[in-house]
Amino acid sequence: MSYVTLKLVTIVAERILADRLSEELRELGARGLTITDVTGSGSRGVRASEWEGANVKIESVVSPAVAERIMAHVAEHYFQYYAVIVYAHPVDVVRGDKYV
Amino acid sequence: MSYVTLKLVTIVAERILADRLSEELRELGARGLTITDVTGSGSRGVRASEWEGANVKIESVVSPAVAERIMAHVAEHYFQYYAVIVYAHPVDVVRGDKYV
Amino acid sequence: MSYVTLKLVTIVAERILADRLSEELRELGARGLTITDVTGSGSRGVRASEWEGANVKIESVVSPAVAERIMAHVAEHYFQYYAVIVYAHPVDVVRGDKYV
Amino acid sequence: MQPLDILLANLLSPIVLAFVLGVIASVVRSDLKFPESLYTALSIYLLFAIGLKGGAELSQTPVRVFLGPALVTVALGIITPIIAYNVLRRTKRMDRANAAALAAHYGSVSAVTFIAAQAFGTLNGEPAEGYMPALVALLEVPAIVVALMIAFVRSKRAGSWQAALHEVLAGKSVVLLLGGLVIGLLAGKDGIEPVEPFFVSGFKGALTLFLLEMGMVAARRLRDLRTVGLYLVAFGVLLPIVHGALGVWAGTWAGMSIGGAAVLGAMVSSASYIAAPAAVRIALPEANPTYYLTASLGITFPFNLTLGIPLYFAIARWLAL
Amino acid sequence: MQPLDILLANLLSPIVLAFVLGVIASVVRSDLKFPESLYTALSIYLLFAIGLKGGAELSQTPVRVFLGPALVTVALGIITPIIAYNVLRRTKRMDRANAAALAAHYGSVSAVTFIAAQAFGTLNGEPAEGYMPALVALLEVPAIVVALMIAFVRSKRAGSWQAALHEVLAGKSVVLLLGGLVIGLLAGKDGIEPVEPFFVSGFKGALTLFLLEMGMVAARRLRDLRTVGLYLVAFGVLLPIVHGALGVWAGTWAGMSIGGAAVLGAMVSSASYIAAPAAVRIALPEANPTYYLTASLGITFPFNLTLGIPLYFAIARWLAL
Amino acid sequence: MQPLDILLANLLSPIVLAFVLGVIASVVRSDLKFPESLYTALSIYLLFAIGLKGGAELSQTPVRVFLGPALVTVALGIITPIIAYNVLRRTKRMDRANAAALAAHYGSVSAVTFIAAQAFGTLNGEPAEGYMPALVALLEVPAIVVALMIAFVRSKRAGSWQAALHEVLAGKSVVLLLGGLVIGLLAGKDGIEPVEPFFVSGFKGALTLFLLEMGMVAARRLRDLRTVGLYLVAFGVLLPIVHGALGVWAGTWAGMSIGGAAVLGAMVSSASYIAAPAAVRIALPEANPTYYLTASLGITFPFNLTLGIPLYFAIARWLAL
Ligand SMILES: Nc1ncnc2c1ncn2[C@@H]1O[C@H](COP(=O)(O)O)[C@@H](O)[C@H]1O
Ligand SMILES: Nc1ncnc2c1ncn2[C@@H]1O[C@H](COP(=O)(O)O)[C@@H](O)[C@H]1O
Ligand SMILES: Nc1ncnc2c1ncn2[C@@H]1O[C@H](COP(=O)(O)O)[C@@H](O)[C@H]1O
Ligand code: NA
Ligand code: NA
Ligand code: NA
Repeated sequence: MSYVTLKLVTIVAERILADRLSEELRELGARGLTITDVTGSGSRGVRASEWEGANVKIESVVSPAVAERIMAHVAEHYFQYYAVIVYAHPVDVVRGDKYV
Repeated sequence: MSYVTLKLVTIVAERILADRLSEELRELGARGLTITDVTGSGSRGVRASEWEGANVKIESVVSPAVAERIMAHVAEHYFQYYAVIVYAHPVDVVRGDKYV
Repeated sequence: MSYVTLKLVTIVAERILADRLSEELRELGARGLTITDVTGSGSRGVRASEWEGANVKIESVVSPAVAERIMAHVAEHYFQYYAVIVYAHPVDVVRGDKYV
Repeated sequence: MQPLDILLANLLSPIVLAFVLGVIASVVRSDLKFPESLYTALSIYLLFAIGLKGGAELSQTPVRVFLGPALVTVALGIITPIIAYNVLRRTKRMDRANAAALAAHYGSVSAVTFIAAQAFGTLNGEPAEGYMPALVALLEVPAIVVALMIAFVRSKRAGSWQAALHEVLAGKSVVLLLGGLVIGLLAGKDGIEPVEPFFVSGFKGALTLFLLEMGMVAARRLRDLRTVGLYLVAFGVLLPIVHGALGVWAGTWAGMSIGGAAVLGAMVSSASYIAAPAAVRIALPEANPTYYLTASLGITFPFNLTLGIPLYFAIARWLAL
Repeated sequence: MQPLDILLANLLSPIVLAFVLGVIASVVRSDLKFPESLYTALSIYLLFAIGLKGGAELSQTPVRVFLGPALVTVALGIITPIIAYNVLRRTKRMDRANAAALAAHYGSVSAVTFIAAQAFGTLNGEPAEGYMPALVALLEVPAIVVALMIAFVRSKRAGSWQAALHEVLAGKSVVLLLGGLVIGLLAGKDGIEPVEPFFVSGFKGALTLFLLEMGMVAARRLRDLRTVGLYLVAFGVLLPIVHGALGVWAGTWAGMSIGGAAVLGAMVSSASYIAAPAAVRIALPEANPTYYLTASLGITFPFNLTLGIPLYFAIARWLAL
Repeated sequence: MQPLDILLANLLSPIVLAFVLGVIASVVRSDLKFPESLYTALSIYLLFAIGLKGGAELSQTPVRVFLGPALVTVALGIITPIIAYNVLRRTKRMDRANAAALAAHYGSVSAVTFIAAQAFGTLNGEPAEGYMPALVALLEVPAIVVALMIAFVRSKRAGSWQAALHEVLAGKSVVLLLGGLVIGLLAGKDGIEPVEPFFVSGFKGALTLFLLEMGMVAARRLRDLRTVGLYLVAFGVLLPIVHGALGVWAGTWAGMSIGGAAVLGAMVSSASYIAAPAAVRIALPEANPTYYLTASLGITFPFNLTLGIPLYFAIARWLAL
């Protein structure tokens, strides 16, 4: 079996940003994404219900270059005012050429 | 503390396949798995409600050999007709001998 | 863009432990965490509904030292009697100094 | 009432308007979103409630009255998928898998269309027979089996025939509808009285909420219209009319009332979107879900809800002359 | 009605049939699945509604009428876990942790069994006293405390005693039941009138849906029967009969009506599966959940729902002769 | 009834008591937790039901009767955010973004406060006009637009003005409230009759459950009180009184009944926590959510629910002398 090593970028952010982030990721080159409803806590306090605004986790398998772009984009546009964390790590993907 | 380095295999697939995949993973040697309801989008369009068929994420910590088997199995049986992605990366597991 | 390489510790445990684990993680040095409702199966059987007690997945991006402490803590206090798995892997984090 | 008044009354009923509101919400990209578990809860409630009421009514229906309509319904469940398959293959527009998939959907029945038709009849003074839900249960399964049989007989398939059969028979819509029916039958009209405020009085309101959600889903489906093309739009409007007329005629022939025959027509004309998609996805994974979901949810369902149902009632009234 | 007719009437009531349907759905491996939030929503609704109705009734009950039954109930909540613990230890089948865990479950009460018993009484013309939900609240907590005390006194434990106590007292079933009770008490019968259509009329129907889910859960539990062994099956049937008879007798002795004493018997015989499991998992993590969940959900609950409840009514009628 | 009796009757109504229970559950750290989808389902139901009833009533209201109150309401929706903004800026306690954010919340309306006020009126024999829900829809949007305009005119902002406008207009509360209203209007009183058991009879009970959840949320907010400081507490109590009195007076002036003017006062005094937070988070991300959520949910809402509503009724009665 042949794998391609790509990057899995994970963003956890306020749920209100979900649609906007999804669209922007696509524009930045992501070919697909997986979304999970999550709750959490961090420097901006507890985010655990629709009242406080829960969080969403967006994961996307992308090429290292796209990963770089996504992380820079999120840092630039969302770090200042929104509850958000972003990180990445390499994963071995089957049929990996589909995602670059 | 002593760790064992194993593989975390992640499959995101149509929810309708959840039970079948779980069973097959067990047959292929997975000792346990964790399942999350997710939504997503990819080459087969948006999968974000029960109408369209949402997705499920199946994660399993397994030995590298089992990881290899699982990924080959999924690629062979599901890639052609179903919405599915599969990838793996190494993780350090406490009490890791339990999972191989 | 400058990253810091930290550890993402993942704990999957009985949902009844969610609050207790969150608090203990914070005491052990975690600056934030992300929580997902999950189901699963493992050596302690199927955990897939509120009746059986479903699971929760707690993820935290922390320094390697804190990761070490968390994993040791979970192993010592929860492995014997509770359904739980814990593992970790390195991730590249933007604005990473925030989490150590 | 004049035909046009009746049509208007239908279009201004809360359930149709709720559907339209759902479409609008989706078109203006509202953040209104039904949690998945609300949709599931409502569908569990509606299917079980239909069965329960139908079973309680059936417990008071003599077998001889029920037998004719029952046989006719099963016959329609066998004939309509064959019609649908042949139409699609002979016009050379769909390969075997997709034709069989669509046949399974158009042979089976949409529970919501059934309820809407029933409500329409009650409102217009032409109520259907109380045992109708039993016919829904009878109509649901055969078509899916027939359509999959056609597909599997004609060529080797990627999916699993047995898994699909299990998916239909043990599927949630059959379990809830049939289960509710048997419970209603065993408990009888008196027996279900304590649960009536929940399952009977609340029914139409819950249905209204459900249609709001369906409007949003149907609108999302409409975005795929370009992909599926004009052919499928025509198919999704014309075949239901043919099936509907057939159903009305057969119901009348079996001695059903105007309301009963019209509701049977609506059932026969409707396309399944709960039982069929699940079974087809497993048995015919190579069929494209965009085709069958868009046709049944995006085209046929709205057509029946707005224009089809009044039409089948008009046909039934005309046949009864 | 003759005893057998009554038994049959019970078995054919929608709530029992819904439970059976749930078991069947699970056995045929149907894809029917209640979303977790539907289960949670229903249990919130049911517990709060029981409390509310009970509180409103209690507001019209003189203290002197309520006092006897209340004291008797608390006494039963203390005695029954001791009985259960001793049975399990003396037959040498369970270690301390597991015996105490089971004792906590069998001393406490299952709200659904209570409701089913109440409904049974109403249907058969022997309604229980209106203040019964207050007794449920009184019966829920003591047994868990007693059982955990036994466990902690006898040996050093892995779990935390205080955390467990908090888990019971601030647990959702106590908060909802007791909270609803106090609200009903303060608002009074007139005060809760505006919310009656929701909390009172809808109650039995919501319960029916809940039992459908419980049937599916109980059936999954039954798969563990082999693990738990015949001993636990016998325990799960015989102890409830003993506890139930004790409860009926004590209720009668305290001057309760036939219906009231029988419902009290059903409550005492029942095993908790909301409050107790949560507290026990925290206080006695070394106890095996398979034992106490299978016994209370898979054995005792179905037994009481089908045969136990009519039996306790029969005993109550016989004691009243 | 005497004023104090009325106050007490309000405090002992199930909806207020349910709110208090929620606060207690949170304070004792109960594990009671509403699944997110239950909260969402309830809010969808409540908003749609308010609209539906209001629309059906409106269909029977002559335009000339409705016009005055409607204009007055829109005027209040424009004036109150300006008042709020100026109070906050002139007392020099909030920067522009935070002042505008709070102004958007206090100019808009809380649907639950509206319902509670309406229920209070009905119980005390001073029902409000049936068309009130139409006023809620009219009051919801303007304030948010005005407040964001102030913010965007005064300085360059981080957020997007268009995105925020879309968020309000296509937001779920406007879609459900306005959508329900139009459906009720088109279907008319007769048309919505079949769905009344679900949307009308069940309403107060569903509201009670919703308030239980709101109590838990408000209590969590209270933990942030120290962060927001005494100034915001005073603001969250005094401004509603001013706005409320203004609303009652304007309503009376427009010819509304005592109940109608008082309910309008409660609406005007209330602070939004569904439509406004979503729009503000997008348009003014630099404003601190802790301020506006704590003020509207933790301070103003409980104040209005317990003391404010009776106060506005007292003012209305006094103005009508
Ligand atoms: N160290 C962390 N590990 C995992 N998730 C985190 C961490 N810090 C923050 N998060 C997630 O990111 C969200 C926003 O973080 P913050 O902006 O720090 O409030 C939180 O609500 C968490 O869901
Ligand atoms: N690049 C990606 N990154 C993360 N998840 C993906 C990606 N591509 C696909 N997925 C997930 O896998 C599912 C099936 O993908 P596909 O077969 O490409 O439609 C999607 O619905 C997503 O949930
Ligand atoms: N090998 C595994 N891979 C992924 N998740 C696992 C694995 N083993 C256990 N888990 C998760 O951890 C929970 C507790 O495991 P256990 O204590 O083995 O029953 C399970 O219910 C699963 O959610
Ligand atoms: Na059909
Ligand atoms: Na008991
Ligand atoms: Na206001």
